[in-house]
Amino acid sequence: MYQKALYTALLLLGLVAPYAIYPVFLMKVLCFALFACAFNLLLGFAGLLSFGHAAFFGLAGYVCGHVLKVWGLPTELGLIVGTLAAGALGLAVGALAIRRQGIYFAMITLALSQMVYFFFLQAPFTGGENGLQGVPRGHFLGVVDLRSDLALYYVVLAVFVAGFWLVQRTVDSPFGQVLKAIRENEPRAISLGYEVDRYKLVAFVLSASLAGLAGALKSVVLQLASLGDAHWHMSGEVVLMTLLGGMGTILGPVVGAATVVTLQNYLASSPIGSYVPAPVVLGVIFVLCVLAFRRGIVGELAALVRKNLNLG
Amino acid sequence: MTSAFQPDFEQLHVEDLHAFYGESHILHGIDLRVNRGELVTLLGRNGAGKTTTLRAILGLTGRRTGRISLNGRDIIGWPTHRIAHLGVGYCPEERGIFASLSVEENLLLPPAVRSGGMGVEEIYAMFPNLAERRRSQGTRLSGGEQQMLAMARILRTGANLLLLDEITEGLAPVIVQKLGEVLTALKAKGYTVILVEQNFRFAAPLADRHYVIEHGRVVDEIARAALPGKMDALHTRLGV
Amino acid sequence: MSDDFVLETRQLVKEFRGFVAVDHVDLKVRRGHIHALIGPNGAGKTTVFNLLTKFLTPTRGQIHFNGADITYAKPAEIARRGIVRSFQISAVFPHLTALENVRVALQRSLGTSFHFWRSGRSLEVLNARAEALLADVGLSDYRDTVTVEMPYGRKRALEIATTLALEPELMLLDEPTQGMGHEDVDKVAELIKRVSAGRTILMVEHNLSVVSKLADRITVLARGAVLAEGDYATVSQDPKVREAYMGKSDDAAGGH
Amino acid sequence: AISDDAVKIGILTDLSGTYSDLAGPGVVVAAEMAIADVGGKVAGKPVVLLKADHQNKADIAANKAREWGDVEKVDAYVDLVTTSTALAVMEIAKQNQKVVLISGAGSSRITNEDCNPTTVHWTYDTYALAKGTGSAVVKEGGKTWFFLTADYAFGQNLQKDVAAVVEANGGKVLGAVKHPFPASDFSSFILQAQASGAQVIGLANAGSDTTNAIKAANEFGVVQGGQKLAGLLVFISDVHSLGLPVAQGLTLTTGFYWDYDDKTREWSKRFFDKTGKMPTMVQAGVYSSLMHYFKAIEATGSDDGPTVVKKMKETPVEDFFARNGKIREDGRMVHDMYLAEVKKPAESKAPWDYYKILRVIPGDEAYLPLAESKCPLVKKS
Amino acid sequence: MDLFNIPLPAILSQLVVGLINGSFYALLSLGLAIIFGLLNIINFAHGAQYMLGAFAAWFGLQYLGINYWVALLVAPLAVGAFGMLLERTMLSRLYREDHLYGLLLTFGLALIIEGLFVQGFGVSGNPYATPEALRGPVNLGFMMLPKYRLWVIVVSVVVCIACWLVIERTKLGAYLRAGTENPRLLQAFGVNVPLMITLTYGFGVALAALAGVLAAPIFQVSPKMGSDLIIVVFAVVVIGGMGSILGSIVTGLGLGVIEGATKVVWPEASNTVIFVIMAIVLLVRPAGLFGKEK
Ligand SMILES: Nc1ncnc2c1ncn2[C@@H]1O[C@H](COP(=O)(O)OP(=O)(O)OP(=O)(O)O)[C@@H](O)[C@H]1O
Ligand SMILES: Nc1ncnc2c1ncn2[C@@H]1O[C@H](COP(=O)(O)OP(=O)(O)OP(=O)(O)O)[C@@H](O)[C@H]1O
Ligand SMILES: [Mg+2]
Ligand SMILES: [Mg+2]
Repeated sequence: MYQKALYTALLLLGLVAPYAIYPVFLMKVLCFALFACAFNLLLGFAGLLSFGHAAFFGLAGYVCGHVLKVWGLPTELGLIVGTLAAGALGLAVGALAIRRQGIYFAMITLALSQMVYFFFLQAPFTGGENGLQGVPRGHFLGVVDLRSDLALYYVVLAVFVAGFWLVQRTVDSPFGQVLKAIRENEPRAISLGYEVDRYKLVAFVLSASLAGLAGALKSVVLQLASLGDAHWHMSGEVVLMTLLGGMGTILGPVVGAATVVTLQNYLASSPIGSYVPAPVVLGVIFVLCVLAFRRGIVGELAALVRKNLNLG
Repeated sequence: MTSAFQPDFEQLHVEDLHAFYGESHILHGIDLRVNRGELVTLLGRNGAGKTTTLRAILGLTGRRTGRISLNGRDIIGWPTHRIAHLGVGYCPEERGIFASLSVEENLLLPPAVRSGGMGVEEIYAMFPNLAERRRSQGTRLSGGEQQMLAMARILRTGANLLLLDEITEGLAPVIVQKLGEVLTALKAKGYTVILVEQNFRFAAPLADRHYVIEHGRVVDEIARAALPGKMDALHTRLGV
Repeated sequence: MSDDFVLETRQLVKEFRGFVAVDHVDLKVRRGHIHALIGPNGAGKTTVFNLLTKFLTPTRGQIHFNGADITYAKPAEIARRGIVRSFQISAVFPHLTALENVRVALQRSLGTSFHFWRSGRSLEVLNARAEALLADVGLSDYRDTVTVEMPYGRKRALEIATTLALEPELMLLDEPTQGMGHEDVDKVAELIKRVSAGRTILMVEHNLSVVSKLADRITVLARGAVLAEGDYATVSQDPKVREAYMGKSDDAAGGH
Repeated sequence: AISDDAVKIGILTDLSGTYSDLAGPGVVVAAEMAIADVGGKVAGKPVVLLKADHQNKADIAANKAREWGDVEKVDAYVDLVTTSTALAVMEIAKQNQKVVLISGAGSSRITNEDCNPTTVHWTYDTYALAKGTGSAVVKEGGKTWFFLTADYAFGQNLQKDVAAVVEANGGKVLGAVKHPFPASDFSSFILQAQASGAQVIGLANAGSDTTNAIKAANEFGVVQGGQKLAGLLVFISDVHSLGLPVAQGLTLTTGFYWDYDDKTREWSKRFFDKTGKMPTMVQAGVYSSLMHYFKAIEATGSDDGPTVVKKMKETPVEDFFARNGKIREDGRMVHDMYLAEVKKPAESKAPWDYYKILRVIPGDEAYLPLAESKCPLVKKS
Repeated sequence: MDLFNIPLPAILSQLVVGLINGSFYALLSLGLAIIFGLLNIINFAHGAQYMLGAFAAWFGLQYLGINYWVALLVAPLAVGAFGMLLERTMLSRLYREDHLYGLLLTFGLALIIEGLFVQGFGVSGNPYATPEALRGPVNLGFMMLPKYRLWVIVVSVVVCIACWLVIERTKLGAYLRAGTENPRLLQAFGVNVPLMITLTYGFGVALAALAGVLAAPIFQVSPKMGSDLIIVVFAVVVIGGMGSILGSIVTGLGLGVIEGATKVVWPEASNTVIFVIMAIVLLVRPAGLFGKEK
């Protein structure tokens, strides 16, 4: 009940936001929010910490950019192809990484994504360190001219809502139930006849694809795809967003992404930024999150609300 | 109150002990006293708090309150390793044999906490199986041998208060009998033992006194002499 | 192979770096029996279980289930064929409710387990069956209790309900009463008796009173090999078994 | 007319990353000096300075540039250290006709195939560096070359450009090894370079790759072995951090050296007083480009991008930084470049006394001739 | 004899050079493995601590007149002490939590440390002169190897072997291994485990710092020197088998050599070769070459 009202309110907010806030900034937030949601699907609900999600985000950006710029195909095709490419890479990386658990899994994804990064650096179609510049925004479904920030904003919002809904649905689905069981007690799930590796792999591919969708969207919004998106620092950032917002909560990644992007934007040009470099601020937030509020912003708020309800 | 069995020295005195695992309150005021050379058992159903009592004495639970006096010293605030050095040996429920150590390394691992522990040769004489397999990896031993090893390694340290948790668990009857003989021998040497047991038939002939624990409290204390008269009560409490 | 035997191992061997843990074991489990596997510690009982459920791969020998060779099948496949194992340590999904625990086991039959786009409500069709299973093991009152909060004995019962949900032809129980108080031991023994109707059970158990009460047939392992086989009366009179396992004392059968 | 009554300058640079020593805070200081030197006002309107750290990420640069353009109404983007950020910002500037004054980024693409009407490339480019170092070294007898090339677009372009120059001047390229980017240990590559027997080892890389390669060369006795090192993109900040004992003998091309004459010394002294470091060519270039930009606004009374750039192109550039400078139609500011050799420790008389200027390379010789340009703005007759 | 048209002496000298890099990998992954063993934490700050070691040496020389030989001892001690401070104040609060939090915390610490050093010292770094006694080359017959590089190999091999012997053969090592498996129980036997953990972390960090001091004369002493290295070292540890001391040493040296060989045959791939090997090892032996399956 409450939830429905909350989501409706948030959606309304999303619809009017571009009239108050700079739309390109909002779009960037939405892209990262989707990225973090995709990541959270894996960490928060399947218990797998991937430290290499930037590879999917970055790959889809390149592929989408290439499809739009070089092949000149319509925007929606670019998004789809980018997403599929990320999914395919997710299949390859996932198949290797799910052979180990916990910290091992994290390190393997990190190392593999670093390999992908080096590939991007040298591959011809990425434009190397110069990135893929001047990606055209094109027309959506052939009619909506996306050169207008506002038009693009609503498309991005729609894609985000769809992605967000899919994550929600997945968590709640029969598949999500099995994932939860695997996370709780893996040997038992095996003994019940579940081939857990396949479930993990599907979750991984799903998460990679959605991360890819976010990356493709970002390359349309900012009209470029660059190496930074594939670097492991980006993987670290998405972990931070999820952790800060509250992992395993539905809205946490969105809140976390909005906070981090805002903060980065602010630090890049504020006077504080010139005394305290951005990485230091991010690092401090990391440390505080881990030491002081592990549940993240949304998690802490939810706990607060629960406490008040219990008292009242 | 002095014990009828060993009036000379009160080794352990636990008063109003509360213990927690995180938020959950497990022990609700345990009172125990054990004299030097006594063997007492803690009886109770699953989840009554027997293991937790042993762990709380050693400071292995989360938060705990109350008073624990060991050899006359109040140790409630002490870190675990200092408590051990007062002469406590602990044989945990899950045995805790170290996989990365050989049998002999496992045996030699616990530092001596008091003088007067048994020598290695003495121990090998007591458990010939261990001598045989001293070079193999700790966890490759069979369950029974692991149990023997868990016992043996605390005998070496000179600890004279032994906290033993379900040492007959999952053992074949032959080995249970063997362990009974070991405990009798130890008692004769003046060791103090707190024994947690589900296997009442094993514990009854060995023990001087029994404490019955329920929901984190001591609900009954039965001396050996009083046991026959209390069998019915025990039966309803424990299903023995 | 005769239809009478659900499970048959032929010359099963498991070596760990030269150490023979299971030594040419021929185990035949008759359909409908409760078959107990006993033996001294380190005899290889758990290893045999691990071989049967594919947590370990045999060094040599074969395993046949309903006439089919399953020696190299994967763990999940074994489960789908109808062999389900319960664990020595209580195996539940701690943060799911009792109902959800059972439903996870039932869910596989729907064939929608990979459907991440489908609503969770589609699972509610299983509720009736799950409730029936909970009732079978006397857990109706715990339907919506999160499993961590359940007492130990109830968890054991829940685990058995979950196992039953898979409608196994062959249930493997590894020390089902280990670490239980006397009262719970009796309850679980009763439960096993009750659910054995229409299926086969193979169990490892040190509690001889349970074994004597339940088992139709007993195989005694020692040092990896079969030492004796037969019903309780036969086996418990065997001097070799008495020496290797039960010991001298007469009331050993009491166990606990 | 001046839009929204202020001239807004947006510095996008690397304030905290790999290039923050050669650009970074020093660029901000240079810009502040320029603004102070025009009294904080141009054409009667205040000059407002915005700055942001683009962290060498194209998307951050693009995002900031777009936001500055749309929300803050910035009139000119300044510096841009890596080619990726420069290209990204140029793309946005093209859409809303803002001025881009590039100093830090080096790719010759900026005024070649990717040229754009409101972008001016001020300080140097890879072509000029290649040309300067390549031709001069060959002329001095360094006929055979071996390259250590960073395996990414920048390094490969640099190698290609230099190789062409070397061969055009009668030299010969014996081989090249592509090293991964970034690499920390260069001993293996140095061994290969030594084994090649080439007279000159060209370092087609930048930043920490270059400094680590020079260190390894020093350790393995490359110079003692009779080979010469040619740095293809070396800034004075790199030489400073290496120290003369290691860097001595290195040949390089630069667009500016603080100790060239009285004018350079005077300005650099002021810069030094504020930062404690002598300026790199990038930092000096930012000051110079801004002053020229202000002059054009003053002259036209407008801060409209195309108008100002047109004026800038019409006006010759002549200040402490640029000798014989002019901005061509492709946006290239052509000025004299210098071939320098790093002094031996014994030759250095004072702190920061690092270079011997071997030769002045006239602008028209240093930069890509318009005739060869692929820039669409260049009217081919 | 030629291989791929490359003369044998050239190959040999490349392998020697590879061994030098391998020495760094071995030292770093050894520290990482020791820390992981006892604390179950992936020390993401390892690269930053390596950098701190190099900076400590540079700092000592620049401002305190501490020469290389003293720095070799003092810098690891100082950085190790700093590590212990981190362990006491931060890491020690995480032992009850999921191990992933340790990774995230140290990741944050690495960002902070590196960021502050960039702010304070710039990125281009500073030179550190090779100590007088180790200047100049040694003639190995097939190549002239700088003395200093030989010294690096010797130090790292000696340190690695000493660590391995201590851990596998001594009582202290037995405590470490037991503490790795079940610290609570070890403490119940009377071992001061919290102190042991602090010292172990300090020791692992000191090893990183030692590698940093060794690296100072070879590379520029710069704030970013450890940030990419750490990922390669992670891969080394995964290949060797997490927590395996011997594995990390042997794999570290071995991969250095393989990487060295790649630099000759196919230099562009030398950054990726370790990751490719990692992928292959994972396919064939998921637990790593020396790791034990759980
Ligand atoms: N680590 C823990 N965290 C939270 N609760 C715990 C923990 N360990 C035990 N408990 C709870 O504490 C209670 C007492 O457990 P304890 O192990 O002391 O019982 P016990 O009497 O030894 O039972 P058993 O015969 O099964 O060993 C139980 O309800 C158990 O669920
Ligand atoms: N992974 C292994 N590596 C080496 N030896 C092993 C391994 N697993 C088991 N063993 C050995 O195999 C033998 C049989 O072990 P198993 O666990 O099957 O005994 P068990 O009959 O189940 O005993 P218990 O009654 O104690 O559970 C033991 O001697 C044990 O040391
Ligand atoms: Mg217990
Ligand atoms: Mg204006």
